[in-house]
Amino acid sequence: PQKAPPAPKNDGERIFASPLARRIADQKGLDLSDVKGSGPHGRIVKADVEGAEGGRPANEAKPGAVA
Amino acid sequence: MAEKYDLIVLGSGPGGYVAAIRGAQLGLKVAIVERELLGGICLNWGCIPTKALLRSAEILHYAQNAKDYGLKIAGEIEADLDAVVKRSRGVAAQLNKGVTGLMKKNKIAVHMGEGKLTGPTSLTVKGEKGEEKLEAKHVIVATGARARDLPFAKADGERIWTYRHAMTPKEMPKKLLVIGSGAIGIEFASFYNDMGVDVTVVEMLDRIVPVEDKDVSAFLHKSLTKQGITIMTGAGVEDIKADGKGVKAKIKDKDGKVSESEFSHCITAIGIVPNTENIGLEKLAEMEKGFIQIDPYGRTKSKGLWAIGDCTPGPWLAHKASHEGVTAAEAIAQELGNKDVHPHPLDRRNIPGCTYCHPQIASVGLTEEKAKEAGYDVKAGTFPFIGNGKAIALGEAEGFTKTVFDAKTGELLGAHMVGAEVTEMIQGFVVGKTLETTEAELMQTVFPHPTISESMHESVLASYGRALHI
Amino acid sequence: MAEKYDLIVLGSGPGGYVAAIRGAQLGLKVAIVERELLGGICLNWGCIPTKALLRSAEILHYAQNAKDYGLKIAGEIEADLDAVVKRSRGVAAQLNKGVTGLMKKNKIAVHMGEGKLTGPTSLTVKGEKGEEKLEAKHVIVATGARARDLPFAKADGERIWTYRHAMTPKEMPKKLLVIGSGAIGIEFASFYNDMGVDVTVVEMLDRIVPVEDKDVSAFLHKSLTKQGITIMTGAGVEDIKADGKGVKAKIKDKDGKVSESEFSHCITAIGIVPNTENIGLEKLAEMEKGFIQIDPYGRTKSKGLWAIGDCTPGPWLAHKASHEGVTAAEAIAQELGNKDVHPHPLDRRNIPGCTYCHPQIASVGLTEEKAKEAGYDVKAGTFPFIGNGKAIALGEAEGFTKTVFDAKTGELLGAHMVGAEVTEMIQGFVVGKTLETTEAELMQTVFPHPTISESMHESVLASYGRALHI
Ligand SMILES: Cc1cc2nc3c(=O)[nH]c(=O)nc-3n(C[C@H](O)[C@H](O)[C@H](O)COP(=O)(O)OP(=O)(O)OC[C@H]3O[C@@H](n4cnc5c(N)ncnc54)[C@H](O)[C@@H]3O)c2cc1C
Ligand SMILES: Cc1cc2nc3c(=O)[nH]c(=O)nc-3n(C[C@H](O)[C@H](O)[C@H](O)COP(=O)(O)OP(=O)(O)OC[C@H]3O[C@@H](n4cnc5c(N)ncnc54)[C@H](O)[C@@H]3O)c2cc1C
Repeated sequence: PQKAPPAPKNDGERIFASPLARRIADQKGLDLSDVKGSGPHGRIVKADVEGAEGGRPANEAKPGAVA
Repeated sequence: MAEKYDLIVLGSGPGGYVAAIRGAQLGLKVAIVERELLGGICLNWGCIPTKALLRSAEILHYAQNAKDYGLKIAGEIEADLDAVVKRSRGVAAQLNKGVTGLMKKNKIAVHMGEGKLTGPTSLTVKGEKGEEKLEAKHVIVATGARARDLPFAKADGERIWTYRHAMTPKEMPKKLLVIGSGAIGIEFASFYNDMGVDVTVVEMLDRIVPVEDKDVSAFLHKSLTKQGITIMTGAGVEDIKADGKGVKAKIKDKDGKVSESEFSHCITAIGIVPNTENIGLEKLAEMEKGFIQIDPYGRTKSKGLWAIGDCTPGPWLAHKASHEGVTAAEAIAQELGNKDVHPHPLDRRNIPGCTYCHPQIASVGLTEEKAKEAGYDVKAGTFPFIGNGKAIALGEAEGFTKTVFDAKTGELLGAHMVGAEVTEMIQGFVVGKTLETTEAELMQTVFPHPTISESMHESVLASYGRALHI
Repeated sequence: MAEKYDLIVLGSGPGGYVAAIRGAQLGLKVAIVERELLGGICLNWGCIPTKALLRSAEILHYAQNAKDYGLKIAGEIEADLDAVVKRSRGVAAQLNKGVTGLMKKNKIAVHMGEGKLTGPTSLTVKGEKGEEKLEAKHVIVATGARARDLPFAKADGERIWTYRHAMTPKEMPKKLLVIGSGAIGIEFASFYNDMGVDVTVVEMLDRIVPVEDKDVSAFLHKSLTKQGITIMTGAGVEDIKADGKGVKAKIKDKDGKVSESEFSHCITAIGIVPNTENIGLEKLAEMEKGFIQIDPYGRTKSKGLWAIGDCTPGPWLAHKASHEGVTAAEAIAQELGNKDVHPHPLDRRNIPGCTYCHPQIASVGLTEEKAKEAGYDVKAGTFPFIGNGKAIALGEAEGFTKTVFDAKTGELLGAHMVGAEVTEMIQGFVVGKTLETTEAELMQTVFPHPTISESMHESVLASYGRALHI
């Protein structure tokens, strides 16, 4: 699942997020386009998604899936 | 009248001089105060001269084992202690001169002398030419630390050595006692053992290099023992008596038995004491066990007064000091109105540590044990160098890489390496951690063949039960 | 009846044997076919034995310069060529045995013999015991490549050598001509020069190691010349005549002047030819200049037939072959119904390349020139090892790190290193590129002190005009 294409923003622009932030968002069912990135160049990092609440039903926590 | 700077840095170690350079790059008018040698412990009495010594030991080791590589050396191979030490001092002197040049190039005013705070942003400097008063908008304290003495015996430079004496010996010890098995103790033990000295290491805790992963401690213990070092863990030196002929040490072993042993010399490497006394800090900063308490950018409780490096809470490492120096200088520039600068606090989980003994150690982040203590469900794996083609080709098949992941998110929590060249390799994991990697990206990373760094890839695979070469 | 496998891999180099292991890990019934030695060129005649030779040269170099490290060696220091070669062969043999063990452990059936496709998923193997027929659901072709001969002279193993002869010499050449300055040519030039041989390198293009950044080529040219190697760029060997006493080479220099020179031996290192003839590929796969054309997962145009490694388009490197092997095996498992496997195609921009000459070279991604050609507005910076404390302490202050960023987005486009230990260091940049780093994360990364890897940090800083130690 971590190989899912970068989530498109509403305007179709690419969202920059760390791999860890992406996976946590996925596990929580968070939409990354709702998250403001605090990393360099506005990159979404773990800290930005950790506290956030999932908007859609949370996926069950998957163990780090195999590439 | 006191000269007025934007920034005065007190102490010119890797914390202080880097903070000064970064400040100057950002357009600040900067001064640095140093009572001894530009470059601090690191360049003059720490990181650098020890690595120069260890390099001589490494080359000696290669020469002694030349036959294994198909080479013939007809005569005696010998270390000339004076020449080895002289080389090390030369390297330190070269770097000290380098820092002098950097100060000049960056137009940083150097005030040589003992500095003392008279307020958060003012100080006096007592130098050869008398006392000066300096004032600044901001002051960074970067006074570093020094070796801690044994409670029952002061280092005398003759028989009882601190690192300063240990790196400038006038004679080769006959039988050496090293007290403490942290990085500094183990590096000297390794160096003197390679030089042919009979070395004993005494460590109070139940394993050597106790901040490292248990697997690393165990591996190093075995390796050093095989190399001829006597290691006593769970043991304490209870008393030391030195005289002209040597030292007598009362050592309690792990079973509680106390016995007396004789050594020609002893090195104390039991920790550090921050240089924070009598420089006017008492009322200006919050102190804990002598260390200056700071916020993530280096601020003390007094406006305008900052602190970085070894005089603040650990890890007490040069690269930590330098990064704190950059952060503090940038935060100061920002306070002084620079809007283009973006200071970022140091993430302590991403600070690597290296020990340059033979075999080398390098690590970053949590040990497996610490990760479990912190409540993580852990996926950990190990890959031994004996499964690595380059390590075998180098004749360096001793060592391993270990990685620790959070099973839930795939976050890389820690990485631990022991063996050849690992101090140059660990940065790959640090880059990964800084970018918040999961196991997947590390699996996808193409490590070049043949390199020992492929063991990093294999260790990640091993953490998920899919190592290829084992 | 033909035995039926899920997967048959034809060729057991680092592409093939890794594909076989990954397939077995994923539960497939796997066979591997090999006509010569398990491990392919890489383990037996390529990456590994050359690195063993170069290690002997490195140790020889250290011993010869022992005095610089404060050591005394009384007698002669000599390389015993037979012993050096024997060690290299021993290392290769050990790894070959290792692959045999891995095949067994992973329950991979080994069929020794010459394989030939009789269809996309069936083949015959002609071995010592006669011909077998094998069938599988999928076949991966991993037959690798071999040295390309000069158009006017075939390698004879006596005077005209390919890499196979060059790594198993029976006598030390007196005067050696190396034709071609790619990784293989330069590694042998460096090895023989270190062994005391008079070496000349002839390169047709206008610089040596022409795939590297221009700064790297220039630096290496200077360094090798200083070490005594004669380098002719923009020059071509037009004819070679060999006899019992040596070779006569007609060389056209860069001004177009043709002259004849004599050498005792010559090594041809002018490229490779894929092993794709006469194995039944013609109708099954699209071919271009002999290379099998594949999709990003390794698929040919015939269902069930895959290809990886040196018999497919470049770069022709072992780690590229291995990663392609993993990808293809995973894609095959997926086609066979495994839903938990997620093959990912290789990103060619993130494949590092290393050359193990002295000084070493390592790089990944775009050179500055290529980045500009591709239309990027480039920020590039360089940091010389002379500004690095560890390099000085090691006595290895020759080298540099260079980084190339996209000025617009901060993307790391390429990194280029030359000097000590760089082959173990480049992976940090590869990890960074794989994680799509920008300059900011690399600036925040805490590289351990003292390490040469700090030059990576400084180079990033230099790319943005803020290096600290220069
Ligand atoms: C033997 C040894 C080996 C080490 N090896 C490593 C290693 O490999 N890697 C690593 O990361 N770390 C290593 N360290 C630790 C490293 O040296 C320190 O972490 C680092 O030097 C701390 O930098 P700093 O700038 O905080 O202080 P220091 O380097 O201690 O510099 C402080 C400076 O302040 C000056 N000063 C103090 N008080 C005053 C005053 N009142 N007025 C004027 N000047 C003053 C001192 O003279 C000194 O020059 C080693 C240490 C030792 C002892
Ligand atoms: C001197 C030298 C040094 C090198 N150094 C490096 C280096 O440092 N780093 C690096 O990355 N790369 C290096 N390379 C390149 C590297 O060796 C190749 O990229 C790598 O071996 C390719 O792997 P492969 O699996 O595609 O093919 P190969 O390793 O070539 O293996 C192919 C195998 O297939 C077998 N085979 C072929 N046809 C048949 C058939 N019809 N039936 C049965 N078996 C068959 C062959 O016998 C061989 O064992 C070097 C190469 C050379 C020559």
